[in-house]
Amino acid sequence: MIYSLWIFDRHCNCIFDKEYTVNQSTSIVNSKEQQSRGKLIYGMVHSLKAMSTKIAPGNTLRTLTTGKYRIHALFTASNLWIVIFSDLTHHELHERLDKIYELYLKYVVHNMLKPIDLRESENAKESDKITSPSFIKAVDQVLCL
Amino acid sequence: MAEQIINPSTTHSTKVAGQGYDYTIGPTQTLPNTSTATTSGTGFVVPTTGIYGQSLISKEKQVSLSAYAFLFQSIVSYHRDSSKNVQEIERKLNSSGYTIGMRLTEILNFRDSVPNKTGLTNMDSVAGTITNMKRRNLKILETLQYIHLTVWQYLFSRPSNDLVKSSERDNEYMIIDNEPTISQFIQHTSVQCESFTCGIIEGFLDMAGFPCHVTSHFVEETGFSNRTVYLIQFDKAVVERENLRQ
Amino acid sequence: MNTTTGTSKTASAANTTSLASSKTIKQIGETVWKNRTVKINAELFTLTYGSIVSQLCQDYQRDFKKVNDQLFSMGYNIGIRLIEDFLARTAIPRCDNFVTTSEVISKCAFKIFLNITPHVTNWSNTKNSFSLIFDENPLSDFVELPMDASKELWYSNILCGVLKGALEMVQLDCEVYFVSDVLRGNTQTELRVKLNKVLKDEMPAGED
Amino acid sequence: MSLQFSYEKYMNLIQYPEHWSNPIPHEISKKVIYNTLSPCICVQSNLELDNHLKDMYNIDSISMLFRYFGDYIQDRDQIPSTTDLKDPGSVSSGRHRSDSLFQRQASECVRFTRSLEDLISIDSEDHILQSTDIDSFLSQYLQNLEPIMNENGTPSKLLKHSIYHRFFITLSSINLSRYHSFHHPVVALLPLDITKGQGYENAREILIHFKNLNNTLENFPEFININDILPVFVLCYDENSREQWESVQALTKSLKKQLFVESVSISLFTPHDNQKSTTLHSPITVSLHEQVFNMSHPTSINIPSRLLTHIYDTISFIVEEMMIPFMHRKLVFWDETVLQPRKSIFQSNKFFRRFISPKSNHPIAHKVNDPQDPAEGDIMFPASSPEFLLRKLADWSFMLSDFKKAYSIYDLLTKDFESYPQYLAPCLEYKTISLLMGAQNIITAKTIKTEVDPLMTRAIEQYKKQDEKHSLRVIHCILTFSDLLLSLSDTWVSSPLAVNYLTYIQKSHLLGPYATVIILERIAYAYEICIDLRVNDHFLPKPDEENKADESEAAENSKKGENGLEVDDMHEWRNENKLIQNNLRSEGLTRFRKYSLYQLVAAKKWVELHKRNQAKWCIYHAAPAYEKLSLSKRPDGLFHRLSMELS
Amino acid sequence: MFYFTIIGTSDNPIYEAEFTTAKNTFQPEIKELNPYIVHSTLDIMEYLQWQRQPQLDINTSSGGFLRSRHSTQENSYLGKVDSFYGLAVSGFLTYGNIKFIMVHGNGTVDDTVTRSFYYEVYELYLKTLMNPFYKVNDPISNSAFDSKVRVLSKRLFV
Repeated sequence: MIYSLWIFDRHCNCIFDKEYTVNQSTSIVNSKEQQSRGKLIYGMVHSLKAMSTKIAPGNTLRTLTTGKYRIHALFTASNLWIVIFSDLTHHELHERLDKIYELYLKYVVHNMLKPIDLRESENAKESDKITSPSFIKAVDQVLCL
Repeated sequence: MAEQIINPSTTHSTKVAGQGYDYTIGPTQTLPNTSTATTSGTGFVVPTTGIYGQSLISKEKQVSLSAYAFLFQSIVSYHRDSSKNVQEIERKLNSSGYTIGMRLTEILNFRDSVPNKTGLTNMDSVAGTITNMKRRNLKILETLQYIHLTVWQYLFSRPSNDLVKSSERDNEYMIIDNEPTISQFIQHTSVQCESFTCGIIEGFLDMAGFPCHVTSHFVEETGFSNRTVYLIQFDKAVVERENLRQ
Repeated sequence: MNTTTGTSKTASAANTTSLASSKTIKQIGETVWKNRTVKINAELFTLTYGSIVSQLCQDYQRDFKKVNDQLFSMGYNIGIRLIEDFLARTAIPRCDNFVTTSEVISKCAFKIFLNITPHVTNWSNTKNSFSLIFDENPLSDFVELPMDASKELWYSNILCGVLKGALEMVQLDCEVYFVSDVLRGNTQTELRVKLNKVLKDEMPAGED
Repeated sequence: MSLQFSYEKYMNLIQYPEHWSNPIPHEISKKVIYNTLSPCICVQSNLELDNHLKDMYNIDSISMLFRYFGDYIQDRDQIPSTTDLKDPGSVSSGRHRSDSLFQRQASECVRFTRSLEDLISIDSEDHILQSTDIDSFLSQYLQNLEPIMNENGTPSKLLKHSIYHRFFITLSSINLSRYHSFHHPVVALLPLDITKGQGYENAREILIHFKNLNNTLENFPEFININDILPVFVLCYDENSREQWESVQALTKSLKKQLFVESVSISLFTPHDNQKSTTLHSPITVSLHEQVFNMSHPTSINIPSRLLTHIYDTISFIVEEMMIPFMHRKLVFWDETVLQPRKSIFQSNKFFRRFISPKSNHPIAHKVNDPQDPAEGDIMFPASSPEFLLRKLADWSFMLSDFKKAYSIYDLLTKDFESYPQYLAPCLEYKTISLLMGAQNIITAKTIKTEVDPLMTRAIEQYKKQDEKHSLRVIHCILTFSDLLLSLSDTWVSSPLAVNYLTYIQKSHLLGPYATVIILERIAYAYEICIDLRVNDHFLPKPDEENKADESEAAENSKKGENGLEVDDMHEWRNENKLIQNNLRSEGLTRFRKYSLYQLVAAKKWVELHKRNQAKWCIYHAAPAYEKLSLSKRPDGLFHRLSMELS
Repeated sequence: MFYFTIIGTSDNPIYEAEFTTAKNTFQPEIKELNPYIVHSTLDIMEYLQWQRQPQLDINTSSGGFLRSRHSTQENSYLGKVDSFYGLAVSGFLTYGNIKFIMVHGNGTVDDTVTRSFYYEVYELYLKTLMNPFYKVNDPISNSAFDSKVRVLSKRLFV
């Protein structure tokens, strides 16, 4: 069971989040209520990431397991973060993370008519997020396989 | 010099040949310089660098599609930022493609005339190897088939998916591409970015002497959400001419 | 709490470790070009670029300085996106030093996007600026600059913008500019990359 | 003056600037050709009567007077229009009054010539037209035209046509020829002056003199048979004298009864003191020398307007009631005596023809060496020879518009004349002409190529074999052919042939500079009308309409602007590189650029000949093709230079 | 002597050159007419342009209409297409219907030589066209082009 997906940009903003429930139809995308939670998650991952690099140079955080859930993270050189929360049955989700990165490429990076840097675009609001239905649909397909 | 060359008032004989053509003046004479006229070949010093030193034969080089997609989309963005409305963006895209199509008419057909192209990619002149030029296409259908097959193959490494004649109007034809290459990353926009490809087709056909107007339309089919129909509307005169020149 | 760290199995598992060897970089570039790149006719690329440059010259009424700027800006916008494409396909991590960066640009980035490998040269003493020399340039095949442009226009200026944008995304603030161009009658085409400073990753608000 | 645009006005267009903007009349070339081949009526002189005329009207001779009434006689265009005259009678009498430019019938035109003696005295062989004569005529003619053109600024295509046809007529010899009978008189008018008391005895004397001309005249040509000329007495009297009228009546009867000659009467000497008089126009088909003379000694002849109708009626009467019936009688006779025997033996039986060549059928005895010119091979068929009779049968059929018959006889004759190029050439020429005059509608592109063109080529070949001093004959023949070709409906096929023939003339350098430019203009015309039939609704640039179109477009645009509608459309971004292709449908199916080239060359030549107005008009017509070309804007380019020089 | 032109799609010359030698030059009178002779040949070129077989079906020996002697497949090189008082005019159509027209002062068209000349010039034209700064129908002012064409012209004098 996948609980949620979080994408953070280089400005530390959450640009996409999705919460999965057992019942697909009640999944919530880019929820406003989650804003503060997103910041908490970013902070936590940021600290752990910094710590793991401090322990051993070149070392990178990949997964983090707690009692109830597991966190899977992908960090790019451009400082884009993709984070998945799952239950403990998922040990390794990096292929899916890569897939999601590819989807991000396809639907966000390569779609130049839509802004990539959500914060820098004109009239930007902190709440601006990736809204592309194709992206969401494709992400769902990756995560709910 | 024994023979005095009498120049009429109509030409500036003072202009030395080989300085480039000036259309306001007209033709210049090759100067009857005896030394160059009689000795064979090397009368003029011709700069060897530049465009005339390159081979016209395609080296079949490639670049990554994503590089192309980025370039193409910046063009779309540029036009978007400088246009008043969607129609204008599309016209500008069409016009960008148009200049390319015009060139393809000449270059693709020319290359088809060169036999055994292998080994010629470094030859700066290949015209000498041509024994006969390929026939110019005179009929609407011949030309469209050339686009459907050869031009598409050149542009996108595959033929287009279909070529259809309108059953209602005899000056309308359609080329169909299930998955248009260059606009595949562009999502959710009211701008028909395939106007660029329309421009290529339109430029190609106009240059070939088949003036037309080309527009693109999404006609989705299962599995092909971007399936595009390029509607080619020829000037009525094109059809009339074809009927006259049976 | 159980943390696992390590390398990714995807993209290029080997890439993370030793980028020091330029041979490796070259291999990555070639492998990715060969196996992980969808390609398109270079001539269409050349023609398309040509059509936009000549359009710009017309739109800006032959003010070539403005054309250079516009090309740079278009390039920048490409660069900030292209870096993601590059990283996704190569999975190369941030470089330890600017020399490695130059190698990655030359043998990997140019290879997988334009299938060319400009060579790196003219390092500054401080190793913070270098030149790329282009023996071939798919942007400028069959280009001859008009007389009035030959002193002002940097035909391939879009490349500067791309590099600038892409490097900025990996926190390298650089100046990128052309020094010479065969189209202008120079003997070679030289692009200069000069590192101003390495930027720090942004921190979430409130943390330090 | 009548506003009717008649043949005469067309030919003398130089005098009628008010008609310069008229369209080019339909089939005008055929009209002109037909006119130069119309029946000849010679007017014998009568010294007493001529003196009387001189005193009364200041006219040199009655022959001269009739000359002014020749050509398309049914036009009657010299009669003032009804509104001017207010005489209902003249309307009813003009029953044939139809615009000759649009119709053609047998007997529509005749040519009046000098007396037979005069005609014979000008030995046709000695009096060969030289190209220099023509050129000096043209030079003068065009010189006179220049000031008139100055006053009438708008270039007239019609005038250029008229000049060309004037030139064509000048080239058409009216001298007696041994090779055909077109200029041989059909009727001889024998005038008598009743007012001076001339009566039966004088008439008898005159007739005898006329009938005996072949014996009395030393050089009477053998190819003329005096019996093939119909004598008609013309009795000139004073209407006011009852006495004279009665003697005219009596004389008419006695002449018919005793001398078997018909008469007509003209009240030529009725005093018309207070009557309106009319100035006669210039006659059209006169010899070059007369034209030159007339130009240098302009004379205007005035006669009372009432007399005009009378003379026209008389001429119509002569033609319709006497000449045509006479010709028909002769035709029937020759047909029975000469043509039918030929046909029955040889034409219908190919088996015979194979063994008996025409030569053996007509023994050499028929041919007589011309005593004047004993050169070998200079052959003459006398008037009575079957060959010449057949020729005459064909010519007269032609004059009566029976082109089909004429054609078949010429065809027959070409075999007889096989070895006599002097005879063969004109025979082939007229075979072609009658084919094109008669069968225009059934001529297809294929027949033009397979029949007409080879026939023309053969005729020209035969002419070329002849002595160089006759070179103008070739030119005349070629001009006739090209004019007929240009009259065909499928000009796409026929014009190029015409151009070829005209180009041949240019290349042969037989004409002087003036004539040469006129031919250039003719070539231009041939190209102008060279359009594929299927696209003849096409659009070609025209000097006048172009500006108008621009204006109306501008007006339309401003209108849109005012309405506040579609203003945006005007500023809409457009693809500047989009190729504009006009006339796509007719592309390559016209020869408008060729036309312009020849206009340009003609303009250049006119400038060299100091005929600025001629040149100006050519440039005017060349302009639509060149104006928008960048090359014609070159300051030292030919077009620009000429335009500047002439403006 | 030869007068060579490239004519754009709106009848405009985009390149002109005279090839002459000391002994062979155009008479001044012809020289100034050459552009107009070529312009008039466009009528014939446009006719041939759309013919299935690029020949004039009117077979004549002189004057404005001369048919091409070639019945081969090719419809780019048209051979002798026109003549004007002793001058011969040859023509070539590119795939984009740009017209190459040449006035041959000697009155004859040597097909082998002329054809190869046109092919070579076409290649040079294409290289010009591929330059993005060159627009269809622009005059070709490039001096390298001019020089190259003049070098090629030497073969016409053989």
